[in-house]
Amino acid sequence: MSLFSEILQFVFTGLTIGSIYSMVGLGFNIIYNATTIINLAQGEFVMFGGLIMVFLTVVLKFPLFVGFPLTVIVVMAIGAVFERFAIHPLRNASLLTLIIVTIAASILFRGIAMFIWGKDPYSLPPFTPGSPVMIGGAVIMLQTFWVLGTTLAIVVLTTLFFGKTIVGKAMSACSFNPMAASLMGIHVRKMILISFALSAGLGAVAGIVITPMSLMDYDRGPMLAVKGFCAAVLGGLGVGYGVVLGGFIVGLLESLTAGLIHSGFKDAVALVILLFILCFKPSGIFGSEEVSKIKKF
Amino acid sequence: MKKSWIAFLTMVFCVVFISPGWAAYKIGFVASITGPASWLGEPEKNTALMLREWINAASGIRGVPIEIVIEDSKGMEADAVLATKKLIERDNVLVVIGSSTTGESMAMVPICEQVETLMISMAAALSIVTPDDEMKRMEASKKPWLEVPKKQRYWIFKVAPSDASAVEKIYIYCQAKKIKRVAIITVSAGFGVEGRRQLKRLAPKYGIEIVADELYGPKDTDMTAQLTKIKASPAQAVINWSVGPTQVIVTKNWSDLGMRGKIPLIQSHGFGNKSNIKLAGGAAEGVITPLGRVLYAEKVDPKNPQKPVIMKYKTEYEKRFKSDVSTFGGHAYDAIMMVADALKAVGADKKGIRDYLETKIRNWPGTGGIYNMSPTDHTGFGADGFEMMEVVHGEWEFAK
Amino acid sequence: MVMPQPILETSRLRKIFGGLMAVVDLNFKVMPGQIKAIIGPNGAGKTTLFNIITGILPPTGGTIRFKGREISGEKPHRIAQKGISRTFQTVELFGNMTVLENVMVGRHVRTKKGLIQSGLRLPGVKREERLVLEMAQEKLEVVGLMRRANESASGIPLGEQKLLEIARALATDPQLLLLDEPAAGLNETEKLRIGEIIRKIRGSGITVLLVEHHMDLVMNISDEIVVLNYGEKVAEGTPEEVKGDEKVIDAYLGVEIRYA
Amino acid sequence: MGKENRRAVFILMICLGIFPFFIRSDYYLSIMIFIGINAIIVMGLSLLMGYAGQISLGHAAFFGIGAYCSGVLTVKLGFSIFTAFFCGIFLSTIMAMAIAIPTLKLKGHYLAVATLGFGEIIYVIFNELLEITGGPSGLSGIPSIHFFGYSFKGGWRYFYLVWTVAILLLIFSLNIIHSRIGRALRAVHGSEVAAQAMGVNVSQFKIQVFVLSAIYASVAGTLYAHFVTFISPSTFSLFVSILLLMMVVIGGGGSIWGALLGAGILTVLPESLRAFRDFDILVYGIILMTILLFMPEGIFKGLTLSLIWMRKKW
Repeated sequence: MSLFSEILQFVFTGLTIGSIYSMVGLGFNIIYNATTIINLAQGEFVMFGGLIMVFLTVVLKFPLFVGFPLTVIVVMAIGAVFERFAIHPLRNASLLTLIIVTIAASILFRGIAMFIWGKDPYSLPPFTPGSPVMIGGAVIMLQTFWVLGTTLAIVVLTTLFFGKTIVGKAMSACSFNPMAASLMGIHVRKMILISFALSAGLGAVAGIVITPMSLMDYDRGPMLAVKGFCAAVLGGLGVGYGVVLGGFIVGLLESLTAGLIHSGFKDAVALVILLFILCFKPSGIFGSEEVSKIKKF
Repeated sequence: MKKSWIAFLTMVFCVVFISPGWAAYKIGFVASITGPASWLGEPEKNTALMLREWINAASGIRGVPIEIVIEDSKGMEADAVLATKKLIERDNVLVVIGSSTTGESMAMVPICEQVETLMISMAAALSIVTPDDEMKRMEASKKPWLEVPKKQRYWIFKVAPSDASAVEKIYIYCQAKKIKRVAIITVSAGFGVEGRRQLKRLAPKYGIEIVADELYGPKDTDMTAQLTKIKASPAQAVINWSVGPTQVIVTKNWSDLGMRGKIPLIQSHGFGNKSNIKLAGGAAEGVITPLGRVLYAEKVDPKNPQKPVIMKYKTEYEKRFKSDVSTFGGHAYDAIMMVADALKAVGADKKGIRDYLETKIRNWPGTGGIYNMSPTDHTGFGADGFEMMEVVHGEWEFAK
Repeated sequence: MVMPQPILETSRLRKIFGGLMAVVDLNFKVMPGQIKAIIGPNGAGKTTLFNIITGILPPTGGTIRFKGREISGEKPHRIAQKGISRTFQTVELFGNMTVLENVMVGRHVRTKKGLIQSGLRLPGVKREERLVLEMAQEKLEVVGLMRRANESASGIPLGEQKLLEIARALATDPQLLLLDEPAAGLNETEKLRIGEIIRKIRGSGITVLLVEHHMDLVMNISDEIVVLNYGEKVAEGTPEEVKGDEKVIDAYLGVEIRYA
Repeated sequence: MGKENRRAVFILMICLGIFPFFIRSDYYLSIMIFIGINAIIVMGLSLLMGYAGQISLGHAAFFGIGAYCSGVLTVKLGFSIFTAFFCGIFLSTIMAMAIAIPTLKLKGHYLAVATLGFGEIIYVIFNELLEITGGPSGLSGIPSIHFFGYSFKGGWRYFYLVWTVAILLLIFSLNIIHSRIGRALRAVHGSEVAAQAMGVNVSQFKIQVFVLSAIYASVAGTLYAHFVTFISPSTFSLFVSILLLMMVVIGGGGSIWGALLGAGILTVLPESLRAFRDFDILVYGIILMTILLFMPEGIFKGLTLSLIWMRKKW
């Protein structure tokens, strides 16, 4: 195996992991854009996505194309319920309290998941059966294409949603100045609800596509949330494409460090670079200083 | 009149204060039931529940029922400390069994030593039962392989095989297969680090060279990068050392990278759970691993004294909990049954139970192996507890 | 006659926001003991000027001298230490603290017990604390807010909040006090009282630089007036001179008079 | 420190002083010791968050630095506990400055991530420096504290040691809050521009308080290491940082007393949920949510408000 194909392999691995971080990061970003809340229960949406998909397709034997959207809808409902019963009643509390609420929610979600599914990990069959493909000496699993393709589709869809649709534009207006937004006739309450549902849905998609590769268990959420959060901040919270690229950067850094330097340091290297970048560009690589100043947090 | 009052009060006093003493033999049981090591704690807890029923259904020990007080240490040392103290102080247990992981067990050791209570750990590290200065002496020793400890902690025993035993079993297998260069890939958490240390220590003794040494985190979701490096190395086999979902991911990645048939994957004894094979789908085919006999009880030679024990445990456990038996639950089985035997012989005597374990557990067939405890060995068995097994059509078969 | 050194002097001071010139090559002087007013229509750059002088915004170009020393570009807390204090157009009180505590914060810059000394409550700390308290009460007397001392600062009426800001600024022992629209939103009696207080402050030897929209108040108490329009100085002089200046009437007073 | 605070500290001291005379159980004393250790860190965090308005997701790292300094220096290098203790404080101070100075210009989420990153790096270091820290399998055989020939082994002695330190730091914190520095910090919270215009050097105080809170955590780390006598990295992970943060918020961000309460409640709660065994995580989550939903400003504020309400009513 040549060095080239090795590096190619690392790059593909990095892109796959990075896709997941991107999707989790995008989930953070949507809620952040609408409310400036960092939803630390984002990882649990991913977990729910994976486990509900297992339940629907493996236990109930639903076909993939039914199970997929159904899972996303169920998790979106969870996100909406969470917003209605935990975030909405506290709309006047401090931001920190709201963030702690999301932590409490993540604990609660894990409790519920453990209650339903127990502690064992679950697996899904790959979406398309078949042996891996070789590209330039690197081995690429078919599921990798699903992950990358899904991420791409999500990025395109969210960009269109926030750039082109009225609801999307209205949503970003909410965080800058909820008062002004409501004076402009934007239904802020509804926007926040939608943002939670959307980001829950995004999490669910991420969970569904990675479960065939890396299994899913009730305790998987927090780590994904932390990585996704780092990715989002690295790329620049508030900037959709920045967050996505941030995810890929963290993923690539991790896999390249693991492959080329020392696998024990892979988490540390990504973080050191993150700290370094934050020192010089406090609002993230693609973030805008002006925007971060306007935000209250 | 007065006398009858005194008699009555004495009776009440006896009932209230003395009765708990003979009402049941209390055994404390600490396991990582929730948290990052819950896959260890879960079968251990199940086993404890099941054994309590068994023993009490057979009218207890010496006619006295046993009570197993189960506590969750959540994978955190501070919780293990509190759980142990609660068991000793509030529940007045005779023996503490636990916990599931090395870290938690290490945090419990000083407490049990201080109150002179027998502790039986279900974790693997030799340092649990070996005093610190003895460990230091062994580590300082220049011999290329692991020194054997000369003393053990007086009150502490363990029932899980030391990692070194599994490593030795693997290396003996490698020697037989003429494998001289291996790659190792380990998780950077307690189990993996200890395994990695033993793998490196013992390699020279068996004439084996480690040509790649890779690591990953306990919550990682992909190890392709590390395995790619190994694939490019001159390794003849790859040894993975981890527990939980990561070992399944390693298996899948190994299979996806097309390493089957070229660089065989040898898993640690942590792979000993049938659900791992199922989770890996077809990817686990050809994986080789040292396993305790409880996992393939049906295939064990009927002449082996372990056979009746493991057959009964396996069938009952699988019937009761509708899930596959694991070696970890077996550790709980061995610990509780040893204590039950000791109670049968000596009754509620803390020191007596300890002495019984150290002197009377000889050729004692358990699920993990045939135990031979002694003042210099509080584990009781070594590499002989394992057989090398291979996954063939989703089943364990003796590796050829 | 030798001219005394000006207490504050700007030369070619300028501030540009993006493409917008907020302050354009501004030269003006404040003499010690003066009450000087800056007037001009909304958006003339008055508050920006204050923010530059107190170091909250860095100037784009030019210099500011305080007592002959350059202070442009210094950090706000350093400038406060040197003896410039201010109030804010939009009241910036510490709403989470009492009226008295607000004034005590003003004393911060003249006290110096550090974290460790305070934490250990060394002997000097208690003495200093007592002095701070006395000083704060004194300043509250000056503006007549002593009876509100233990109320929450956010709970008192706007007029009194304005006075509280002045008391707080006085607590820093300033040599130059910048007042940003002290009379905005006040009724006639309150306005008169503020005028008196400003005179009293000047009487105690503090130079006052004032931004104000109420012309009667400005004309009444100021020694000199600077008129700004679009960041540029249009006129400077005594109230009488400024009143007579045609450019001023054009740019500002005309409008004001027409709508008054 | 006002009159009320002085009285409250006095009452707390008496309650704690007589506690071991009534409760002899080592188990309950251990819970109290853990509360004390957590309270020390949470008080520091409360100063940082409630007063200086900064969020740290990396305080478990300082907790760990204190613990590992004590552990490694006493076990591997034979230092005295005293020296090791101060080495821990020294190292934490240096680390805190190194992280505080460059990250000070960060605010909100970015600061949170920077501290999170720092915490994770320290965590990786604890894991990877096998020869020094023992890696993930931990470091055992840490001696119990004794000075002047007096051993602090045994529940009630250690209880008094931990709570003496905690009370001293409580008084120290209260003094700071009621000094010019506390006022300045609260002023920054009220209006940062006005505070600056009043001569408050905002960044200097932020650094100072960050360092102070790191020292608190380091002190707690030493006390932890010598109590449990075994340490491993998992005790100092991100999730511990988050738990500590939660103690501050549950107790009530803007008050040191709230911090004490938060540390107490979140340490006792999991213990009292032991009966639920597998489902404790579920019950724990529900309780946390309920507290946050009904007392969003923390239990301390919530209790105070309901006390006032009750007094009015009756």
